[in-house]
Amino acid sequence: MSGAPAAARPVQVRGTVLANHPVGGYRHLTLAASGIAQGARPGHFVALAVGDDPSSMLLRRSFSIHRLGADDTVQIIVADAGPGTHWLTTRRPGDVVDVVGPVGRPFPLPDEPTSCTLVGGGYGSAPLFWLADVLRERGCRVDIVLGAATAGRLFGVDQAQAVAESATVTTDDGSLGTAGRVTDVLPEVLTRGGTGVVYACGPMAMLRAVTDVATAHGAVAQVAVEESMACGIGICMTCVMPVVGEDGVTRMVRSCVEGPVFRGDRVRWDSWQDGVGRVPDDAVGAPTPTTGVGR
Amino acid sequence: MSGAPAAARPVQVRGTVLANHPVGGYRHLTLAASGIAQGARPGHFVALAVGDDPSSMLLRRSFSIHRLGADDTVQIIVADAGPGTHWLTTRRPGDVVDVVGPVGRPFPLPDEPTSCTLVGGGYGSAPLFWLADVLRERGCRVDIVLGAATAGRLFGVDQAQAVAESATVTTDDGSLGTAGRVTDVLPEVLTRGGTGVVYACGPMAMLRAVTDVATAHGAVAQVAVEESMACGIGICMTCVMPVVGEDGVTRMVRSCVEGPVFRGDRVRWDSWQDGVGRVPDDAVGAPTPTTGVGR
Amino acid sequence: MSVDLRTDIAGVTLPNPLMTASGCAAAGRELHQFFDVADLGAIVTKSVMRGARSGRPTPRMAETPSGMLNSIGLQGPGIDDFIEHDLAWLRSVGARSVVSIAGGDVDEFVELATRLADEPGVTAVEVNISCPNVANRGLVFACDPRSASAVVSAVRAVLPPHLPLLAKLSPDVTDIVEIAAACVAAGADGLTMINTLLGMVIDLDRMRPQLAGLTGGLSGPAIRPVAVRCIWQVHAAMRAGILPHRPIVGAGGVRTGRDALELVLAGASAVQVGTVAFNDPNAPMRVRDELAGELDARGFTRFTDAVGHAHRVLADAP
Amino acid sequence: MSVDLRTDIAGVTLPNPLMTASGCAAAGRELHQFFDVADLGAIVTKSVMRGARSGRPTPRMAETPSGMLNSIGLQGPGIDDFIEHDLAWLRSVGARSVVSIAGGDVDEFVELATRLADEPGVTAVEVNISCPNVANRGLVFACDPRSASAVVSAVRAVLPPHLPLLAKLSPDVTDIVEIAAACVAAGADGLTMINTLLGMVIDLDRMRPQLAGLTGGLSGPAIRPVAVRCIWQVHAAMRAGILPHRPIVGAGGVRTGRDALELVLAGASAVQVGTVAFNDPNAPMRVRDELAGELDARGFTRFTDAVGHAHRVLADAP
Ligand SMILES: Cc1cc2nc3c(=O)[nH]c(=O)nc-3n(C[C@H](O)[C@H](O)[C@H](O)COP(=O)(O)OP(=O)(O)OC[C@H]3O[C@@H](n4cnc5c(N)ncnc54)[C@H](O)[C@@H]3O)c2cc1C
Ligand SMILES: Cc1cc2nc3c(=O)[nH]c(=O)nc-3n(C[C@H](O)[C@H](O)[C@H](O)COP(=O)(O)OP(=O)(O)OC[C@H]3O[C@@H](n4cnc5c(N)ncnc54)[C@H](O)[C@@H]3O)c2cc1C
Ligand SMILES: Cc1cc2nc3c(=O)[nH]c(=O)nc-3n(C[C@H](O)[C@H](O)[C@H](O)COP(=O)(O)O)c2cc1C
Ligand SMILES: Cc1cc2nc3c(=O)[nH]c(=O)nc-3n(C[C@H](O)[C@H](O)[C@H](O)COP(=O)(O)O)c2cc1C
Ligand code: FES
Ligand code: FES
Repeated sequence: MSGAPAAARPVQVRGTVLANHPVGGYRHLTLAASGIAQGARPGHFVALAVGDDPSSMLLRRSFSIHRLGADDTVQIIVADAGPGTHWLTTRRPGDVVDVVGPVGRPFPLPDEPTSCTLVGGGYGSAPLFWLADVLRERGCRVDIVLGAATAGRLFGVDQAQAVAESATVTTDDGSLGTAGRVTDVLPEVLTRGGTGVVYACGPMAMLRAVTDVATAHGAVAQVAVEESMACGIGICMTCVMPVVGEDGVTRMVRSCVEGPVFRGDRVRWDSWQDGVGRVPDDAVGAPTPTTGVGR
Repeated sequence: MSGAPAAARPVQVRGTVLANHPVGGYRHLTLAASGIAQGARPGHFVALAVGDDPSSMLLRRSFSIHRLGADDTVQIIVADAGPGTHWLTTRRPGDVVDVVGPVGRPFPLPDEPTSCTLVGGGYGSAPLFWLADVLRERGCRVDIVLGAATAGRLFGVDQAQAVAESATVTTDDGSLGTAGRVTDVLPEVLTRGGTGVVYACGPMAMLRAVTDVATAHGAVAQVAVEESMACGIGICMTCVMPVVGEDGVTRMVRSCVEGPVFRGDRVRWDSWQDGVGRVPDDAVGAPTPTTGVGR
Repeated sequence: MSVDLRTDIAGVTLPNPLMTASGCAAAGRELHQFFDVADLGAIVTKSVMRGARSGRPTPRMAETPSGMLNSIGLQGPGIDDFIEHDLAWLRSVGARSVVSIAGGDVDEFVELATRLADEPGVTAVEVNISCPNVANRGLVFACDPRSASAVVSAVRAVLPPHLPLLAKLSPDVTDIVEIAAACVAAGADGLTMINTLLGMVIDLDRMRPQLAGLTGGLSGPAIRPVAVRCIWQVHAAMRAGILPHRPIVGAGGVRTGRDALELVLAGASAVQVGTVAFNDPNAPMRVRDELAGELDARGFTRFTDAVGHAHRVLADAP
Repeated sequence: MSVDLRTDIAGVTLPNPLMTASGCAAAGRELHQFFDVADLGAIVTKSVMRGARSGRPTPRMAETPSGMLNSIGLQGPGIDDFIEHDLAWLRSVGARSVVSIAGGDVDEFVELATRLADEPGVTAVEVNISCPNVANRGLVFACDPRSASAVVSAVRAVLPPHLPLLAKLSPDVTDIVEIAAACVAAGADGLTMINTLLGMVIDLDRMRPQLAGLTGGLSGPAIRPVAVRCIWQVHAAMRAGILPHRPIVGAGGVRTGRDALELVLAGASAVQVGTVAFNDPNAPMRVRDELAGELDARGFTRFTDAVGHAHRVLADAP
């Protein structure tokens, strides 16, 4: 793993919905969108425009690429979370969706065979199975841990079982697998597999906890974060978070293009409280008592 | 014809698209919308909400009821004129459309058998064939004149031929029927049929010209007007036009609930210029040099 | 679910906080075809002036993204006809009426208020000061603290003490707290905000302003963030003691119970539904019920506990 | 179709009137992946301040009906880093750069302008006076004619004469013509309008303002009618001789060529695409081409003939 991979060069295309199937509590959408697939790597995402023209919803919605299919198709897993995702989950084959992608920096891959554990929370598991394939092609051992609040919010248990050395499932309510959090089972999985790298995707709180466990086990955590994004391509500055650079300096970096994958131990996890962020005092350009903050 | 009929009492229902077929340059939509049909008469219209939730288009779009079908269905003819109608013309069977109707005052019917000529401009002919049926049930002679800019903008030539004593067609470009305007052929039709009442629906300029011809022939014109409407139910005051009342006094009346059908000779046609209206000086409450106009 | 929806507007208890917005419900008759207008907190009637008014020529409206422009020009029957027909009808169906009045000068406002002072069935008077002051180059009263205050104090003087006066503010000002403070100092018992924002649409076919009146008022969900901000600022100023506490009646882009809750958490003691009634005539009642559901889902048992709650959450934040 | 799209901004000729809006295109690099930024009239860069700034904490945005709120807090690298990297890159790809500057006091503005005065590749300087004046209780410069004028005249004094100064106005004022006149009197060569409207969204889960910075700027198609109105008012005032003629750069909710044409007919000599670039990164170029088509369809052979045309249509109306 030699530094973060370069950011993708995205294109904008009119995608066409080829299929829209339910999978557990989610929808599995397949889009024909030429030009996205080349250059796409696990961890990249696509940013979709939502709503019928003229839509009242201006901002793009981001989705991890689940898998690429033949003929320039892109697959995503969508949770019906609000009006934009609701619109997406109700698209029918033939409908047009504007797609920008691939965006962001993908998961960095180990230079040589390494034991890897992949941790997905809810739909956060969407990009992990493709990642698992790629890792296994490189001779890596892959263990997978999937967690969710309840069984219906798990995604890809079958795929995990098919692709991984071991697949462990947790649900908060115990409706499937071990009752509890992914971090309850993670130490054992890391020990068992002799894990060197943990890849994780899911809610921020989970990523933080996974990072802690990985670090405690001497493993590197690579986490794909999810900050509110307006543009998805690096021009709006809404998606920033405090991350420590190679030089040890904390900067407010754009998670869309400088992420979404960051080394977990570089993220300043202490900067969120009740959903509101904080700019660490030692971040570059942090406000001082004499400099105000403009609009 | 004993005064204007009472305004309908509208209901609001979630309609379901049953069918959406092309007819010439228009779309023929059939909506299942229970409660609209009872109380609906020729000349009534429906006001539809447009756009997917949450729609950026707030205002309702109005459409004459073309015909009622069995089982509480309502048929309308829609021209793809802008974003709202575009959304409607692209609805598919099963899609939901919010419908308010029936709205407005319908065409007043003669108390005894009378010879009637029905004039439709473009999609303005939509409500006329149902009207023709009702008039014929009452023993009236019905002649129909349909006009449009070009053949593709005519609606219902076949229906006119089926239902009327005579059906005359004009197009501005001569692509079907007589080259010219409906008013070029109207005098002859009125004379031939001994017309007592002219019913017309179409663009404002046509309604004015038809009124002039009818009046010159001693016939009463009943015209269904089309002013920009925001609500369609009488609460916004955007759709007003100057109309002379029974008492000879001009008032700015709401064309949605006090119309859309007015006696042609009651409409102050001189009040429009280049698409902008004017409040006649003798209208009730017209601005005087000392009263301003508020926002 | 049993949320106590009652709210208090300057001493008057309403069964629930939902109102129509002035000019968006006429005098209630048409909406009564869709729901019983007596079930709303109140019907706010279209601003009425002294005499009958034809209003502006057409076009009077333009649709805009998530909103609309209107320039009706205060068309109406005049106060006598209004009292005889509209107010009487509202009374006959048991509705609570907030009567909105508008004038070209202070005298007209005073005359209107005097006519209403002894009328039965008036729940409150809303003073629409977002209309041009004939004496002051047509500058809108609500854009100048002195003019606003002159109207409010003159109207307050002729209304009976028990009848609340709501001053309706325009957002088109540099400092809405200054105007709010002027109105409260002049005797306003409550503040309604916001009125429309001044806007324009150009008709691209005729290549001139689409409205006959050139500019018009922008309303609808598009302006909701401005309404929330204005309510927040004025409520915050009240909490800070910059002006005394008065109930705020929120208006601006409310489409759903969630939208209404936004205004309430920002500081509104009642909520008006305006433009959205054009989209959905049942909206005022629907929003009432949705608001009750949203309150319940958040554990509120009384509507009044939610008023301004976001200020408390923020104050308690670490 | 061959419409001459050239436009003149205070003596500088641009090949076409389309620009990005400050803060909605960073410094052009990301959009250059989608189209050649040198093909636009100009790239307007994110407002830069003296030093590096982290900006505000997150959440920094909220989606609103047909718009959004943002509260970025002028995050940026500071002027030195900006000149070394961003401006140099823009120059390297042949783009025309309008550099937006922001300051907490007049001195900071002057220092920024001084640094830019001799830099090659600066097409114009846009002075973002919609930021809080540290010395004046944080009141935004653009909300007070004196503060606005102080910044503009100080910046004008240090810029070379050939370099146009665009003053960027806020719509959050009672009288935008007054501010425009103050800026022009202070030496502004052109006016950019509008900046965002102050707004707020309440997060209904956390029941507090959604933005970490509480209020934010409202932008997008929702505010277009306000932009058209402001441009109309200021252009009309110029035609009426209330202030001298200066080019207006329009901004606010432009999504399509039709929207751009609205701003142009109202009086804009150039048009910025802001928020809509988040929806469609190709929007600035798309709008350029759509605008050419709309002009052609109306018989215009030169873009400049359409500037303010609606005022002429109205003046000629019977
Ligand atoms: C890099 C990345 C990858 C993602 N991958 C997936 C995925 O594979 N499957 C999936 O179902 N969801 C994924 N999400 C989350 C998804 O983008 C949000 O659920 C979606 O934007 C919500 O839109 P909405 O209109 O339904 O909700 P609303 O809450 O109405 O959205 C309002 C606004 O907030 C933004 N927003 C809201 N929630 C989020 C969020 N969690 N992340 C970023 N922006 C948000 C939206 O973009 C929009 O601008 C991903 C997010 C990011 C940033
Ligand atoms: C009583 C009545 C009956 C009608 N019957 C029919 C019919 O049977 N078939 C048909 O195709 N059309 C009919 N129309 C016209 C139809 O309502 C408009 O074409 C439609 O509203 C345009 O909407 P849009 O979004 O496509 O266009 P846009 O121009 O984008 O509409 C913008 C706004 O202007 C209003 N508007 C625009 N044009 C008109 C218009 N001509 N009349 C009223 N409001 C308008 C819309 O309601 C909307 O609020 C009728 C109109 C009225 C008033
Ligand atoms: C067509 C129309 C007419 C209006 N007339 C009045 C009026 O007469 N008096 C008034 O105080 N406000 C009037 N308003 C403003 C509304 O009462 C309300 O303050 C504003 O529209 C914002 O709320 P909304 O977004 O819910 O519509 C009118 C608004 C519209 C859309
Ligand atoms: C995310 C974001 C950041 C912005 N940053 C700036 C800025 O730094 N300086 C500035 O003058 N305007 C800034 N603006 C305002 C825009 O330049 C523009 O004036 C406004 O958004 C209206 O145009 P629009 O509706 O096309 O976005 C910003 C707007 C947005 C949405
Ligand atoms: S989402 Fe716009 S910069 Fe990251
Ligand atoms: S359309 Fe609203 S009153 Fe007629």
